[in-house]
Amino acid sequence: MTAATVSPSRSRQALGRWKLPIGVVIALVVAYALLYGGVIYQSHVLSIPTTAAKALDQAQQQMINALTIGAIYALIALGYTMVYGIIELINFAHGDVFMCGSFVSWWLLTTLGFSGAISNPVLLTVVLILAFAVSMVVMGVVGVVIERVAYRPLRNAPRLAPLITAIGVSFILQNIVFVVVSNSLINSPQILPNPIIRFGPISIREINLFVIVLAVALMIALQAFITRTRLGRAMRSTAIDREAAQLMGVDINTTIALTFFIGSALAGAAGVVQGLYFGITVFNIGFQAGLKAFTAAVLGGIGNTTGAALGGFVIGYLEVLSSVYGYGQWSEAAVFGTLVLVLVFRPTGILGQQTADRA
Amino acid sequence: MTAGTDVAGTTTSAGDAPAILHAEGVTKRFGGLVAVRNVSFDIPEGSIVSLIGPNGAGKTTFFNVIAGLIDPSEGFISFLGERMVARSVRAWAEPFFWLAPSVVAAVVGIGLGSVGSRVGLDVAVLAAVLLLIVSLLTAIVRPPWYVRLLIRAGVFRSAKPNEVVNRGISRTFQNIRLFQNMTALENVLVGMHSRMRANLIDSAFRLRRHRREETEMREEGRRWLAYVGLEGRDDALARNLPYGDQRRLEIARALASHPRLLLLDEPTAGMNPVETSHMTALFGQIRSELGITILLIEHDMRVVMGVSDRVTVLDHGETIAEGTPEVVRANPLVIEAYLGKGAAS
Amino acid sequence: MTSMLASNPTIREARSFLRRHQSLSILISVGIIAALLPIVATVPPFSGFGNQRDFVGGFADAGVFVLLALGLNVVVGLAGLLDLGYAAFFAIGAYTFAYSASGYTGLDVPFWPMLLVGAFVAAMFGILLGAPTLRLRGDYLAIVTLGFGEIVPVVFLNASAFTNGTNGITGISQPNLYGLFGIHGFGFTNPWLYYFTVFGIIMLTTMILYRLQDSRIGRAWVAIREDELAAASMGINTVTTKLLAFAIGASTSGLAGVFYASKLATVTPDQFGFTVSFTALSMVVLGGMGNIWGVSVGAFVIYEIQSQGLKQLNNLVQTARLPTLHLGPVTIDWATINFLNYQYLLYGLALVLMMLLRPEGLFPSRRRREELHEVDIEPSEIEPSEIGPGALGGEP
Amino acid sequence: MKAIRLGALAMGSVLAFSACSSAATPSPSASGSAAPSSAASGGGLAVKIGIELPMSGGEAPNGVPAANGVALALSQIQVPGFTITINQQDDAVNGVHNANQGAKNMQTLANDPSTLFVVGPYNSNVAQAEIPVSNAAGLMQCSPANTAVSLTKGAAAVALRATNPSQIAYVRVATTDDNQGAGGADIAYNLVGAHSAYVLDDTQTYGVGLVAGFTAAFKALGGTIVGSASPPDTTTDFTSYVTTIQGLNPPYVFFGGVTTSGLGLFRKQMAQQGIANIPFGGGDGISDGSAATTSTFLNIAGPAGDVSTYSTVAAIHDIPNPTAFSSAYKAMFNTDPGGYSAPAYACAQVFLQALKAVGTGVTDLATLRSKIRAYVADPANKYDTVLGTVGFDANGDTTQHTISYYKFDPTTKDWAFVKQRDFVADPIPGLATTP
Repeated sequence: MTAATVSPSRSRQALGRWKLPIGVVIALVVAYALLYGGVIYQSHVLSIPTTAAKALDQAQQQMINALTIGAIYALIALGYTMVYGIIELINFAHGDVFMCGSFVSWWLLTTLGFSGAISNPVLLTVVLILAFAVSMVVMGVVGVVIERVAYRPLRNAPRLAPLITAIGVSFILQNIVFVVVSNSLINSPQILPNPIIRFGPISIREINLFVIVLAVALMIALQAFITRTRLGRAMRSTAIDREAAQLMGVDINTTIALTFFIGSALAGAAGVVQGLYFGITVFNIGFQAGLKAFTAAVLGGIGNTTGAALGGFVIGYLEVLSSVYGYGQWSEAAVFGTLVLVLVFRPTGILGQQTADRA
Repeated sequence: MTAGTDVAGTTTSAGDAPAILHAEGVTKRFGGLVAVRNVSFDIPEGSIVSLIGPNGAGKTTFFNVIAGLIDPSEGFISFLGERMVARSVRAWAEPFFWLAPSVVAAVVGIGLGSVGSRVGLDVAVLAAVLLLIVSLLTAIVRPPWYVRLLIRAGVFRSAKPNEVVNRGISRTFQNIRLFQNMTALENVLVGMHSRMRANLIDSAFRLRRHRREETEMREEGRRWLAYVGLEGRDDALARNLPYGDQRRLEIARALASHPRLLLLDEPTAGMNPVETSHMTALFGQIRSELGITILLIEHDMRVVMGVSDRVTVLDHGETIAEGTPEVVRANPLVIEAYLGKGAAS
Repeated sequence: MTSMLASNPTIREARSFLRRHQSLSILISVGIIAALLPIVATVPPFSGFGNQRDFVGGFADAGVFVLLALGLNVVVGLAGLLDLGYAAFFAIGAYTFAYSASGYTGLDVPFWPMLLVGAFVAAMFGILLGAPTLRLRGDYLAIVTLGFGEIVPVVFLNASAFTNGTNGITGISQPNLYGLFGIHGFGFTNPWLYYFTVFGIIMLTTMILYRLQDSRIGRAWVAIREDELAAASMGINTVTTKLLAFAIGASTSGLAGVFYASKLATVTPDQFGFTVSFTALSMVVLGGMGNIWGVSVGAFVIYEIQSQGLKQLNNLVQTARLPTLHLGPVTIDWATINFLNYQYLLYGLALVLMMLLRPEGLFPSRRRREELHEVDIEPSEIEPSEIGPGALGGEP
Repeated sequence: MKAIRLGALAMGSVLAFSACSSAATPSPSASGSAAPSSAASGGGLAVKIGIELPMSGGEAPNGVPAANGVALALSQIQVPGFTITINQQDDAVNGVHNANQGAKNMQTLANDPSTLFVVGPYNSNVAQAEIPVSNAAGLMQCSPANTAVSLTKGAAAVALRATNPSQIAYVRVATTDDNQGAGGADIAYNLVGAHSAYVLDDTQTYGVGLVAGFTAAFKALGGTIVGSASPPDTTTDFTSYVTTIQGLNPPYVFFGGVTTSGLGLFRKQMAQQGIANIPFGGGDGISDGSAATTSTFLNIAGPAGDVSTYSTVAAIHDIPNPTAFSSAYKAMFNTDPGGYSAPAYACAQVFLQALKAVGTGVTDLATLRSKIRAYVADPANKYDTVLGTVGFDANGDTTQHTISYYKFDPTTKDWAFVKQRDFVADPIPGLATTP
């Protein structure tokens, strides 16, 4: 069996049923504290007095920022980690699938003639569902096509071949959009109204809430699919041992295609979210986002969906943290520095099984 | 005893004959499954010892432990009286040794910078980078003093395959793992890698050491090919050799590193009786002519009975019998393991 | 079939002759090429694209990419490691020279020794990056190098205290022959000097790389690429060997960086983005991984296509005044197409098609052809958790 | 400069239109630029004017309108005794400006004896690579767009002229970032009345230089910088920066950078987090056209680009007869002028006047080239251009130090001219302005 597996149960095995939630809570608290420290630090450096209440408020808002961007990274990271888990391929094109997804939703919403927020809740819901459905399906299909055309023929070739192909595909997608659609930033309609919602002490904007909840929901759905359904089991068995799975009557090609479909669909969803949250898209957002998402996947333990989600949030948090402490221009360095350190001290990532690589 | 002494401690062979390799209570678990359970045995110098057992007995796992591919869960293996393979202790701590010096330098640098010494800062930054490079290289080359330092700090890292080879153990694989797209001679030359000394500079500028070594080694390589019966096939690609020859080439490649102990993993698997007998003859030859100790894995008892001095039988990861072939053959447990319950009676 | 060739006596003769007089033959052939190129530039149709000096200047720049490709070939082609942050070492080499020979630091170290220093510094950083990551599974290397390639420009951009930030370092001094052949500073107007310099560098690099390729180290690289586990079990320290490949690749890149910096006389962080790494990778892949001649030619051809071919294609199409096509809804007005915009698209397509149809590249190395066309699953390098009871094809 | 990606507009009347409108079809205008000009002037000595700009990929919107400006100038102005054609070079590689390509192009132009003058480049780091070449070759180049101070002033500039330290071979019609930064500070302190400000830069040459200029001037005026940040130009998520600013709640935010670095997005996210009321200022990098045009700052900032958004343009606003130029341009290329069409046109005018002045009777191209360089480099000479009267000081910087101020006008959804200020005639007290 390979270290890379789509099964979440292993991580539970490694951590114990309750360690994960507890760990998450502790991590949240620590993260919050660090942000608070950052705010205080800044006001100290700029010698602008601030009150504890104000600082707490700030830290909370920054936490929300981190969770939101983290959610987007997490959604992309899931696709990476699933594909890696099942065919051990770094699908460099995945980031650009995400980019295409954002363009699909942009195209849909603009052709439907929406530009700003939709006040009518019913219409809003319908449009949202439509946007996500279309973008996810289209991107899913694109993902399957990519796999069929570019990766399947190379399944038994040396490792290097599909990796290079993946890079090629990434550039093809990016430049098709660049040449055909737009070579600069374009507005994407933000159809969600943006009021502040309050839960007791916590106040959060609707868009942030929407993004976080949606991402978490999709992740839970994915977990359920992988662990509960027959196809999910097929995916896991394929990930663990392709030959054996084949012997057990699992249709490898379909399973792998399915994996690509789901992964790409999630990236498509992330694309829609990007449009709704930032209100812009551009042909080259895929590269950076994809890079960070993959870092997230490795960080969480490549092949481990829970880990990928976690990694996504960690990356998002690191970016926010670096800007909170006033070192925003170093955020990328911080992200990749962390990656290297994790690989040195815990090669299998946060939730991967602890096994040192030999040979 | 403390980790330090535990790690540092070497052992004397339990057996009466001088043991070249000594395994003590070796156990390997995978998750819940126990592949090898508490196996201890000795390989006397200059003998041919066979490790046999039905499929799933854990022979190959044990083999991989010796070869340094897997760390045992418990127990250890010492070679020539020196602990070679054992469960790694505090391996996670090692990276700290790489980072410590440069971190110190960096801290000093920040200190100097904060007191406004720009030059000091620059120098310290430079020092930090250089120190990091040096310590990383040390960690990879692992000079003795570094290993000793680690042991004193209670860090023990089990030998890696290449280190096992350098200590004088070489192996073949059950499923042939030649370098398929290299020629037969090149395969053997790779086998000699650990003995060759030419470094980057020598090779880049074709210095004498490189030239001498290359000619010598190619000469010797051809001799090895001839020894296993592959004369004249130097330039044949490994992938184009017939199955039997590939097996022989693997042995030649293993011998090329001048091992003291040769590990053969089912070397006759998939051979016809004629090839098998030739192969078996070769083992005897290697032992008698080259004085190389051999550990042989087989699940075909008939193969080993001819050549082996001692036979150890594994079943479900446990030693169920040990001794001379005759003794083992007579052992009801063995017969049962091979032929199933009731066969003994 | 190759074995047949190999066993064919005359060819073996030729091979062994080449092996014996390899360096000489490299010197001669590279020399001939260097002499021919400027002449080719003066004959139609090339003479129509620009005058000889322009071509020579272009060749000098192409030489930089040839060097990059040669170095990357060691990492990707020989050792089989995917390095996506290759431009970082290019940048490090360039900045090294910028520091040691510009008004920014006030130093003025001569160009020639700095070639070696730049190579050395780049190699050091190669080790710095490789040492912690080369112990890991191969794929991690791809992503870590990619990240590293992103970080290095960021560092040069943001560590303004050390690097003059986004303005970069200007006024870098040119190579100088101190009156040898009556030449002093190379200056900015004469491309010939740079042309010959870069070809000299390429000549030496090629020679050394060839020698390494069929040495103990070269064999170890190929062995690791073919079957890392078996290589380790034959006593090869896979980490140091891979690190060596990585460092040599980096040093070649650093060498190119030094030359580049002194030719351009200015370095800024945004010259060393991922596009450089990607271009170099395309060159190696298209040229034929593992084949020194192949990647050199590949690099040269691709660079010329990029700097000359596409432009000429534009002119051709626009002067040809092709009729506008109406394919149903799609309308293709040839005059509006700027082929320069399609460059990356072409690279991407080329990479994919190459891998699918002709993975050994346009100019394959014998070994790579064998390897990349085998259909059976090659023994994948051992994964940590792969070592189960009876891993390595043992019993379940 | 990396600046002014989509162009600072020299004329209020043209301000509404953006270079981006020609983005869709870069090459027809690019190729078209050569055709009419060669047809233009009558017989005589055949000479060339070089154009060295990014013409392909994402940067076509920067280079093409400028190149068209030159072509327009050649078609309108004749120099008796000379046939002037264009030697067109493109410094974009893979659609991104490339310093090495720029230097190579400059050598190509220098190697062509009939090329007497070069218009370009567009980006500062390309200029850094080209100035040593043009300086060594004695070929005068005129940049319509570079505003980085270090190109003409200070030790760095001297290093660029290493080959012939005494000889100026690079002039520009755009004024430098320190003046433009001063303009931004002037707006913040005097127009808005903010006595403290939060500054951001996009880590790129233009943004950093602009913020440096702003900071110096703002402090000279007596203001304080409450904080600063440098989000990389690849940033899409500015929320954390916005939140920080929200906490500090400064009376003014100045962001040095260009629309493609995400300034519009930043403004949009300020609104999203409910602090659009904080006045926002930027340089000509954001005055790239009305909200009606895709990909402009105002277009991306959306409704957020509200009444309190300001920008400056490193060029004079009141120029002689603005409409004539834009209509002539539209007539020739049936698209509206880009931000740098007029400055490029002005560069061409400089060349043509120089040619008129020194060209008569000279047949040796080398002499002609050096004469023209000397003429343009001479601070004594003044030129009557589309930008008004222009001259170059000892460093090659334009003597036109006028900065125009613009403010977002919610009714027209476009920039509206506020005022302009000449920072030589009317400098900020206590601030050492150029020259």
